[in-house]
Amino acid sequence: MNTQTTIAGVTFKNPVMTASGTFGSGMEYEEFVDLNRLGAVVTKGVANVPWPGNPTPRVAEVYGGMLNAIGLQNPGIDVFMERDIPFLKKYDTKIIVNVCGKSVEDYVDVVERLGDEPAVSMLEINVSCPNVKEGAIAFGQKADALYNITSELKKHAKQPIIMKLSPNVTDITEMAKAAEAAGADALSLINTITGMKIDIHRRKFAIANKTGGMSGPAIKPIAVRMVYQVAQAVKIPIIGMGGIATAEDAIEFILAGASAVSVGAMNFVDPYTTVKVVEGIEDYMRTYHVENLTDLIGAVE
Amino acid sequence: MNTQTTIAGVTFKNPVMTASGTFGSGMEYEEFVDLNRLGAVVTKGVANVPWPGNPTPRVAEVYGGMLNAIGLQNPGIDVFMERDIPFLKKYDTKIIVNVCGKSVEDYVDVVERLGDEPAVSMLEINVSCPNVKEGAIAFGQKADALYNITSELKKHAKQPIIMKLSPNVTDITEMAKAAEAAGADALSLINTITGMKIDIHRRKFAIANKTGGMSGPAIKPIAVRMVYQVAQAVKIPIIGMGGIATAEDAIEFILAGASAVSVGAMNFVDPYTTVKVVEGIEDYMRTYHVENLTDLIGAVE
Amino acid sequence: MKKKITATVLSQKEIAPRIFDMWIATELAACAKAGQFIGVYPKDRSTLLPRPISICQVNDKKDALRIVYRIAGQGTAEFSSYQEGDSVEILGTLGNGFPTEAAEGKKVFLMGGGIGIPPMLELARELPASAEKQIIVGYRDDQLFLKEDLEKNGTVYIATEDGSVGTKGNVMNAIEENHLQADVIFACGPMPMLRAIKKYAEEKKIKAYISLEEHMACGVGACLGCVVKTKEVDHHSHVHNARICTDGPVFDAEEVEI
Amino acid sequence: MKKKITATVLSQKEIAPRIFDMWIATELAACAKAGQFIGVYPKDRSTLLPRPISICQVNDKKDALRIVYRIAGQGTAEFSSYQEGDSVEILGTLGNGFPTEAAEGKKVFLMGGGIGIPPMLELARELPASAEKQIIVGYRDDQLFLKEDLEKNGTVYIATEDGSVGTKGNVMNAIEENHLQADVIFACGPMPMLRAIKKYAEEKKIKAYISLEEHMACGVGACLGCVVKTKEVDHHSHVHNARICTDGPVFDAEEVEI
Ligand SMILES: Cc1cc2nc3c(=O)[nH]c(=O)nc-3n(C[C@H](O)[C@H](O)[C@H](O)COP(=O)(O)OP(=O)(O)OC[C@H]3O[C@@H](n4cnc5c(N)ncnc54)[C@H](O)[C@@H]3O)c2cc1C
Ligand SMILES: Cc1cc2nc3c(=O)[nH]c(=O)nc-3n(C[C@H](O)[C@H](O)[C@H](O)COP(=O)(O)OP(=O)(O)OC[C@H]3O[C@@H](n4cnc5c(N)ncnc54)[C@H](O)[C@@H]3O)c2cc1C
Ligand SMILES: Cc1cc2nc3c(=O)[nH]c(=O)nc-3n(C[C@H](O)[C@H](O)[C@H](O)COP(=O)(O)O)c2cc1C
Ligand SMILES: Cc1cc2nc3c(=O)[nH]c(=O)nc-3n(C[C@H](O)[C@H](O)[C@H](O)COP(=O)(O)O)c2cc1C
Ligand code: FES
Ligand code: FES
Repeated sequence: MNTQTTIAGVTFKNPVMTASGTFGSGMEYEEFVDLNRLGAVVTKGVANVPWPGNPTPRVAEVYGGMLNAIGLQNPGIDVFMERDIPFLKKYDTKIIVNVCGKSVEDYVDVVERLGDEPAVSMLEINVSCPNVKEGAIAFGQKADALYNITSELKKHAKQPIIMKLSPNVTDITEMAKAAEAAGADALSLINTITGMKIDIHRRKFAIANKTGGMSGPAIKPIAVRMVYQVAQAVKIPIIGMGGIATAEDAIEFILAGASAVSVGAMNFVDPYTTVKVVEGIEDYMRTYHVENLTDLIGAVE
Repeated sequence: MNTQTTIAGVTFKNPVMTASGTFGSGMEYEEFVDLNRLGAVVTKGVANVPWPGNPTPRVAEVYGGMLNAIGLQNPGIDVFMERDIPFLKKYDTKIIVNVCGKSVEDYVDVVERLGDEPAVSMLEINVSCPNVKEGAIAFGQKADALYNITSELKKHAKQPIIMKLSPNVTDITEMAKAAEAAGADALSLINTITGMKIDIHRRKFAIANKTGGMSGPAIKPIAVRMVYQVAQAVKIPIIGMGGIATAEDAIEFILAGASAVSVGAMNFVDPYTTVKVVEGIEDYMRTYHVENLTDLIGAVE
Repeated sequence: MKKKITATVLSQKEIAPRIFDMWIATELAACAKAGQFIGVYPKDRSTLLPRPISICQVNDKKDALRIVYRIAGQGTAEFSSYQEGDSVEILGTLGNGFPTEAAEGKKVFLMGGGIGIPPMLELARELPASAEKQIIVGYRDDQLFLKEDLEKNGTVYIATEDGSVGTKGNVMNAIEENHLQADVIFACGPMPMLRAIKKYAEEKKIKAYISLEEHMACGVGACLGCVVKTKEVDHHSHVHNARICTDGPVFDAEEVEI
Repeated sequence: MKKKITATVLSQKEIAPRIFDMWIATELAACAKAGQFIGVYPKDRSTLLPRPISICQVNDKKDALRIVYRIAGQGTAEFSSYQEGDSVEILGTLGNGFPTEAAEGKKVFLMGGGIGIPPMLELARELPASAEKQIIVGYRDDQLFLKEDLEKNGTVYIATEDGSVGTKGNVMNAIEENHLQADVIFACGPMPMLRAIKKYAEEKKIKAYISLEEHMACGVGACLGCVVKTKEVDHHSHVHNARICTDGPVFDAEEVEI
């Protein structure tokens, strides 16, 4: 049985990754999860300088999921390179760094810095965070803006780049095609869906930012649909995510066309989720006599 | 205490309606619910001729909700006028007829036929059903197409028209503004969000149509967000829906800016939901000493 | 009159691997009939829709219902954990039921396959005394759930897929092997079995009433989720698509295209 | 070492209207300390996140934890239905806890307001014998939950909003009315109370350790959901935003901007 999967020339021991922003840089989950068991750790978004993020409350629970408006609080690339990368290097897992910015220059800055670090296998470009006012999301909601930033980053990136798509669009395939045309090596989807919760007793927004990005099991059917649509529309590999709680969920994404999957909000609900998903995928492959994980990719009829 | 709400000159005894397609024409729920208690019955979509709908399976359960791809099966306007309207006229509730079509002419046809029936208070135009291949949804995903069909229907409609918006768009306010500019009297949102479910054991789509429209509590935060955004963007009244299960949910929509609300998929989960929502809104108004329901509309801070 | 009510579990036991037998006390039993079903609601709110489960038996006092179900997923797994005294929300009674009067003075087949067997028990109990009841049931293996109950209500013929008991094969093989004959058929089971029965009845020119399954949302005829293609225009939508939950689940085999 | 484990309910009772007192058997008790909290997971899967609840008491054998909580919404309502023998999933132990060594040989205020009272009990138990414990607690009315337990561990002063017992008003009024003094303060309660204490401690130039609350997702420092503004750059994100769940919930009042 071979659970390996390859994306843009990088081979992962299994298809299970952590969704950016839900696992820190692995440090906080080291107590729960043997990081060596993971296909990859995808880190929290990092910018060229520290970002303070949004005011609190930043998180709220909703039916079958949660809203967040962290606003990409992060220590900036300097601290990240000094602290988080060395930490992750200790483990036998791939490192994918999620990159955020407010302008193309911000992104280029970070991408160039990371180019010097061979331990980083791939870069995931977050152009789809709905919680940051300036820039960012605009790149993820307009096909031409996405094309431009992707091709610009490709000029500077030493590692393969994954463009992370926003689900808050009319036609996700249009975005996927623009990223592919601009040279993206892979796509990841979905980022959170913009939502809102109102406390009816206080008549106030549950999140200080008014809106927050929705994640968790509630969004899974939307995410699976988008992964399927994108898999039909482009040739580059896809990392699927959105509400994955179990191996069954992960397999659903893989059958829909994902070459790998990420576990996000469910880490908060059960810190052992990632490893359980790894084991459950193996069980499924054993039960159905699947020799290679890659045979499952896009295998829905 | 006054629970009345007025939309485009039509006054409803309370803001609680049934979401199109989830309540038939009331006949099937008559055994459970005293229809006189409802603000309005919004009927299943009706076309100019009978529509057979999609192949089965047409429904599937998902976390906190369901997918459907009924495909607007309906008996056509003739049977509807002869059977459903006379049935509904027996009750002291407003009648809103949901209209579907494949071309502008189809819609005009139905709208004109309904113009002869004074018992029908308003028409809700479904330009957002994601489960019908031809036409329909295109009107709901392109602002200019929405503008055109809205202004065309306004030329023919005797009753006020409500344009029902699709959530499957990048910017719902753009659609709302187009409908308003074209003369729509009100808006209703949201229709279902396109989703997918895969049966991993059979490796087949759970819905014959592959994709289905997602509804139920899982989509509520997305719906509330869109109602809020639209309420900020236009002046015409909004009927809010998407996952309403309780009076608390209904009030959340009203605080976000809805003048009325519809209960959809939750009718299937508890056939008494509508009446419970009516009663719960009264309780809330009593608890917080709200004299007029209209004081709550858009009252979130 | 359909209602959603809270019923009480009277007893529950596993009568075959992953097959559970539950009695519930409910006023809905008063008007329940063979071939009808109830919608059973899971309590876990991540899963919302009612699960359609056939009525397997109505007690003599008509204040309790028996259901027999297989664990198929999250909902039925939850139900199987209920114990005496637990509450359970149900919607019912739903569907049309079998036209038992069609059996008056006739030689009858009651055919059940797998988890389609349970409704045959109440049917056997309700069929007129004048009917000659031949109960033909198909199992996977030697886990013959409900066999004793059925035997009290007619002559039972068994088919098993693995040949461990009775005829090796399915219910059609059992008819053949036992040279059975009937004037009218009532059946419930998997689609291939129902298709075979429809064909058989057409060839023999006898009536067959078959109970169909489809994924449902409302269970009461409102959502149009659960349709089956019909030969004639259906009375509701006028488009050759009848609703299994309300126009069925029992149909004259001639009338449906399966 | 943090863990998510299944614990067993030992007892549960309502000790004031909508306030529940639950003992659970868990290995997490072995390293639990005052001011730490656990995440309690509702079973109903429509609601997924753990509920942060303070440790109110650790038993002497260190194999059970006591929590005291108010029904605030869906999760706590579910918890209140648990009975002896039920299982409950918990994550813990979380947070830093109170720096009890800071009380060595000092006159101490232990100040708790409303549902911030419970952690004061374990704190009173853990403070060094050399500390002089003045426990000042504020209630809404005469429902003085945990009063007897607290009295076993120090001198208790009471304030009630409605004036029914002790000082009418809040914990600050109780200090004034009783002319109390301290060298160090430990406190947990609503934000206005903590703000008042921070101000009081600054004026008196004494140390105050306050336990903060914020909506949380992960509880382990990964999501950055639960931050509080800090005077100095925080060590994790370097942006004056410390994580309440891991860097707190207890902070030196001087260090946070509330
Ligand atoms: C009229 C009718 C009568 C039935 N009677 C019985 C019976 O007596 N005993 C029995 O064991 N089973 C019966 N079934 C099948 C039973 O409804 C399903 O096994 C059950 O709904 C599965 O639910 P789950 O939550 O365990 O599975 P899941 O797969 O988790 O269910 C997910 C969703 O799919 C639906 N679903 C899954 N399988 C079916 C199915 N075969 N038919 C309809 N909906 C399905 C569920 O209701 C639910 O909405 C009947 C079905 C119908 C339509
Ligand atoms: C460190 C810490 C210790 C706490 N200790 C106690 C205690 O000992 N006793 C007690 O009664 N309460 C305590 N609380 C508050 C308790 O966490 C909330 O009352 C509880 O989470 C409400 O959950 P619910 O499902 O009943 O309410 P809901 O309103 O349904 O909860 C919805 C969501 O909001 C979160 N939430 C709601 N209120 C709060 C709150 N005040 N703080 C943080 N999250 C909240 C919930 O965790 C959940 O994610 C503590 C909070 C924190 C942060
Ligand atoms: C608290 C939180 C923080 C997140 N931060 C980031 C981030 O920094 N960069 C990013 O690209 N996505 C971020 N995301 C989005 C997730 O990576 C993921 O795309 C999304 O949550 C859907 O997956 P899920 O439903 O499994 O959580 C964040 C999500 C959550 C819940
Ligand atoms: C089974 C089903 C059928 C529907 N049919 C229609 C329809 O005919 N016309 C329409 O405008 N919307 C239709 N809808 C959408 C609902 O009216 C509503 O917009 C949507 O379901 C969101 O509300 P809910 O989450 O409360 O169900 C249908 C929804 C369901 C679940
Ligand atoms: S399940 Fe809704 S019509 Fe049959
Ligand atoms: S709750 Fe996630 S960092 Fe504190």
